[in-house]
Amino acid sequence: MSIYSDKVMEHFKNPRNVGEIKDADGIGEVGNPVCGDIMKIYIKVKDGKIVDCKFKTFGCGAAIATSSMVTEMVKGKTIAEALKISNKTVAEALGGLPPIKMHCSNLAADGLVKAIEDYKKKSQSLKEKIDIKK
Amino acid sequence: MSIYSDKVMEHFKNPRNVGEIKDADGIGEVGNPVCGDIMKIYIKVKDGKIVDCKFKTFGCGAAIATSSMVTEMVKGKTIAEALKISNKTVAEALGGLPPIKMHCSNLAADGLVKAIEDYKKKSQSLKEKIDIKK
Amino acid sequence: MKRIYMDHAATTPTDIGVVKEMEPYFTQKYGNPNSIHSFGQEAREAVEEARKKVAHLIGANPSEIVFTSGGTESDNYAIKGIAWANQKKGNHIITSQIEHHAVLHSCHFLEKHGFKVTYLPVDKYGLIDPDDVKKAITDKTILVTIMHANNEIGTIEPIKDIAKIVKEAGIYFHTDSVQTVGHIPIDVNELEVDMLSISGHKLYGPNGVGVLYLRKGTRIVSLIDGGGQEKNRRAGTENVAGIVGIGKAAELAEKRLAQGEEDRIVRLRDKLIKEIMNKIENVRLNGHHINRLPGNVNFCFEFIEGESMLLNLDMEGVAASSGSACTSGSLEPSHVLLAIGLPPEIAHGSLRLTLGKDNTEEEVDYVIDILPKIIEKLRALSPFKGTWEGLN
Amino acid sequence: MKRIYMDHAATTPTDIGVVKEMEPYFTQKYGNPNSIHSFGQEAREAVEEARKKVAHLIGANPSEIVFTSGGTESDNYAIKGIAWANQKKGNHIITSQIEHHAVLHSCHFLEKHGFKVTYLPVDKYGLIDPDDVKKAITDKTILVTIMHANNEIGTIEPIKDIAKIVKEAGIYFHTDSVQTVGHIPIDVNELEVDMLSISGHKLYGPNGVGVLYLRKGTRIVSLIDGGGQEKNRRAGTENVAGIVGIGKAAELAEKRLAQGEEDRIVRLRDKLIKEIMNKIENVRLNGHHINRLPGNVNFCFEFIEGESMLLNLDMEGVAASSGSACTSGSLEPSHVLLAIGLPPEIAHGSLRLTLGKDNTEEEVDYVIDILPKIIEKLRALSPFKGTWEGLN
Ligand SMILES: Cc1ncc(COP(=O)(O)O)c(C=O)c1O
Ligand SMILES: Cc1ncc(COP(=O)(O)O)c(C=O)c1O
Repeated sequence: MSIYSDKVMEHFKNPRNVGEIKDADGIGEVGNPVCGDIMKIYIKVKDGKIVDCKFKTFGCGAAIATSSMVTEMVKGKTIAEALKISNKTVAEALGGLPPIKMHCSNLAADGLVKAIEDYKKKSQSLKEKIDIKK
Repeated sequence: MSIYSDKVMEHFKNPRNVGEIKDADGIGEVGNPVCGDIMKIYIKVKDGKIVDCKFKTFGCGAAIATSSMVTEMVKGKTIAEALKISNKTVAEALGGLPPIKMHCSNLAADGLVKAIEDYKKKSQSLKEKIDIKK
Repeated sequence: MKRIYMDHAATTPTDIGVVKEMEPYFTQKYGNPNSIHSFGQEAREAVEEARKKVAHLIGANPSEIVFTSGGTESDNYAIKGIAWANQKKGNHIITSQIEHHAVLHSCHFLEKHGFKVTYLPVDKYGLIDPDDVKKAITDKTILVTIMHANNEIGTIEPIKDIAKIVKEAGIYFHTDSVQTVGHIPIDVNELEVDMLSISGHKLYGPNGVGVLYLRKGTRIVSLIDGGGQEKNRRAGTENVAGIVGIGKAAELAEKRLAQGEEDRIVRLRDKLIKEIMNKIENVRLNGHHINRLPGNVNFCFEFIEGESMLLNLDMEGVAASSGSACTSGSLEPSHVLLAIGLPPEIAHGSLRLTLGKDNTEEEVDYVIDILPKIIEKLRALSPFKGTWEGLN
Repeated sequence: MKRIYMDHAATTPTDIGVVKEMEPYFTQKYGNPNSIHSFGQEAREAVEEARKKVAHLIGANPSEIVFTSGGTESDNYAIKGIAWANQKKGNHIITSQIEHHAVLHSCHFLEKHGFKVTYLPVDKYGLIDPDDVKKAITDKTILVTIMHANNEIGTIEPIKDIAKIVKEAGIYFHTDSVQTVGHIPIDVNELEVDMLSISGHKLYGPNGVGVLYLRKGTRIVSLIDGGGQEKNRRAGTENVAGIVGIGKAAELAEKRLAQGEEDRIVRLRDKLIKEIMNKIENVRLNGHHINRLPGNVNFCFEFIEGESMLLNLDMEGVAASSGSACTSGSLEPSHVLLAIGLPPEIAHGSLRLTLGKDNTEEEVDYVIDILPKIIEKLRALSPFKGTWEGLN
């Protein structure tokens, strides 16, 4: 018996893709330590596809499991596809979350979006830099 | 286990001196059917002594037991001695009554007093009658 | 001596199946359901399972079931909770003169705090006239609370008709269903009630646990504040074993009802009533003949007092009760018996025998046999002789 | 897997001796103690016997013991009851910021009804300064309610000193003693309290039963109205089995205290504290070092969150708790940890281990062994690396 589904507990026990990506193409951070949740999502992009994704999370079981899940869901996806992942689809992929957790700890997809935005900004400025050089 | 002492229950189960005295020298009635207690005490007096005493009671266990007890206590006593019997001494003779019963159902001694008053009045008027005749 | 329990309206024995179900929650699955560890979560699961069972018995949604400490708390919660939460809308409450003290005294409390209460009368059978409810409603009325069945005289009130009137007026309706749930079929949606009180120990569940059915959307303030238990509707660590117990009791009650237990008890009740009325003079049946709780028998025997009957019955092994004040030490007899118009001296002679699932016909026959002798014995002690006019 | 329960502040298992004592009152001696027949009277006797036992544990007179449905109800009753009964004298109440929600939310309720409440701060150990109480008293103050020991951080308050001040001012004093009764010696006359709350399930008794000690002469209004049970102080059919249970639990607690159980637990507690502080970095002990409940251990581990610790401990068979909001789904962490001055991010990393009578040194050693590994594992997941300044 647990407050979480088996799937959540499985991800919590064996979180996938824990860590940082040193030369990440995008980094997204959501949450607030004051609220008890901080998630940091790292992505590596190649030819418009997310080829690697890692996370570090300070938070409860739901925060850790959703982080783990989102990194797993996103790998191999195009940016456009990745942007379709929402907090809700992450929760669904985990077999649901307790109602009280849906809002406070289910932020991983937001973290991913932020990582993608960061990637876009970086590649934009990189492009700009290259444009300027040209 | 009972709300009453063994002594009370014994008197309740086997009430002494139940009944009426046809040619009673004094009859005392206390209580009120509205309150759930009516006691009627009959006495027979000879040479200043109470030689017989009977009762009829409408009421709870305490009412019946105290009625029974007072009839037993009073027999053979002089009028003066009988007047010393109080509701409290009746309750004590019964090994005590539950606190809530001390006031509402513990009236038998009052009934006795009324019977004695009745006797006094009767013998007074009898004396007066004799006096008049004389 | 064989002991015969016929005081099921006062309390019922806890079903052995209920006790069995409760046992693990004392020494094994003893977690606090609010704890996230496995001890806590197995307790949580048990609580939610019980909630479903109680909900099922009365046709409610599990989320509408709030566990309390008993029928009295449920009544207090419903009445005071609605009053405090809706005082801006109005300060008038309608109830009846024959409610349980849990309802009446909650109303008295509110009267001290600026609320007005109408106490509707009943007819000689103890029935409330729905028309009286209608007439009593004002634009200040925020709550009507009328019991489903009376605990003393067993009369079942026309709750459905009353509810219709109350709902049409857009007012909250509460019913004290402590004596009916588990004993007759009940559906909260058919009855159209917003709130309904249940007590564990009246339906073969444990003591110290009850339920307030609280229709979704009901605007109420909690009676007991604290931790956020029961979705902020009733604070305090859940009485897990007790809740499991009332859940199981609900399940078993549903089964019994489906098996026609109600009819069996009605048959015993009617035999008891008929035979006693035949055998004893100067007796009257209190309450309604037909709209009556299956197990309820309530007589008044003239010229004798209730407690003395109870003691004699107890000496013969039979447990019963009385509306005589002497059982409680006050002078006023039962407010219910007075409300149906009995003079106090008659009300003092009341005897209530309430049958339950374990009573047999043999037991009923035994009571039919001994009761007349007891009445005779006590009448021989009584100063009244077949008439109240003048003592003999 | 061996399961180790270290969440005794949340709830305790019911002692097997307690359960044995309760059993007959479900299916055999099931009478309603207000009934005069023998079923009722044997229940009545059991209730009064239990009352004596509880009274004895705290040095009270049995008539001053009122049975309730638990600690939460006792707190609500004391606070709201004194408020309603004494509102003509004044409308001011003093309490502390670290009280249980049963106290705080009762105060919030009263604030909506015209009462003013002062919430006293505490120092970094969670101690209330009796001088602060003195300063807060006004001529409108009718009640001071300060807990005996805090349920989260275990700090034992200087109740005796506070009571002296409060009594001198002629004001009622209530203490929430839910975490202390049965765990440390208590005498209501030595403490000079007027009211004291007890909860059955915190001292190896059953859930759903509690006590309010109510000093003779205390002017109070009941919280739950109805039948005249508990001498008109708490209505509702008595939870006989529960009351018998808390009575037995009180008796057993008294025995344990006499046998020095307190010292044994303190020794285990101190070992656990010392070893964990030695083995793990960036940890702090919450609460007072000496004025502390025998079984209470409360740490904050930086950079990780409480619930994730609990889940990991649970996976290793250990039941514990946390003041992290994540266990309750809100965002704010424990008001107690904030009141002792912890920043929210630190408060989120709290872990409470509360030892009980059945915990062994072996179990403590096991926790000392596994906890550092869990902390290490979670910190490896954490974006913070040994500092809160900037993420790594
Ligand atoms: C009609 C009715 N309402 C309320 C109650 C109170 O229930 P409880 O004893 O569970 O507090 C009772 C029984 O005592 C009852 O018969
Ligand atoms: C200090 C304190 N007060 C009150 C309570 C409430 O007690 P109960 O759970 O019996 O309602 C608790 C425990 O939850 C507590 O620890």
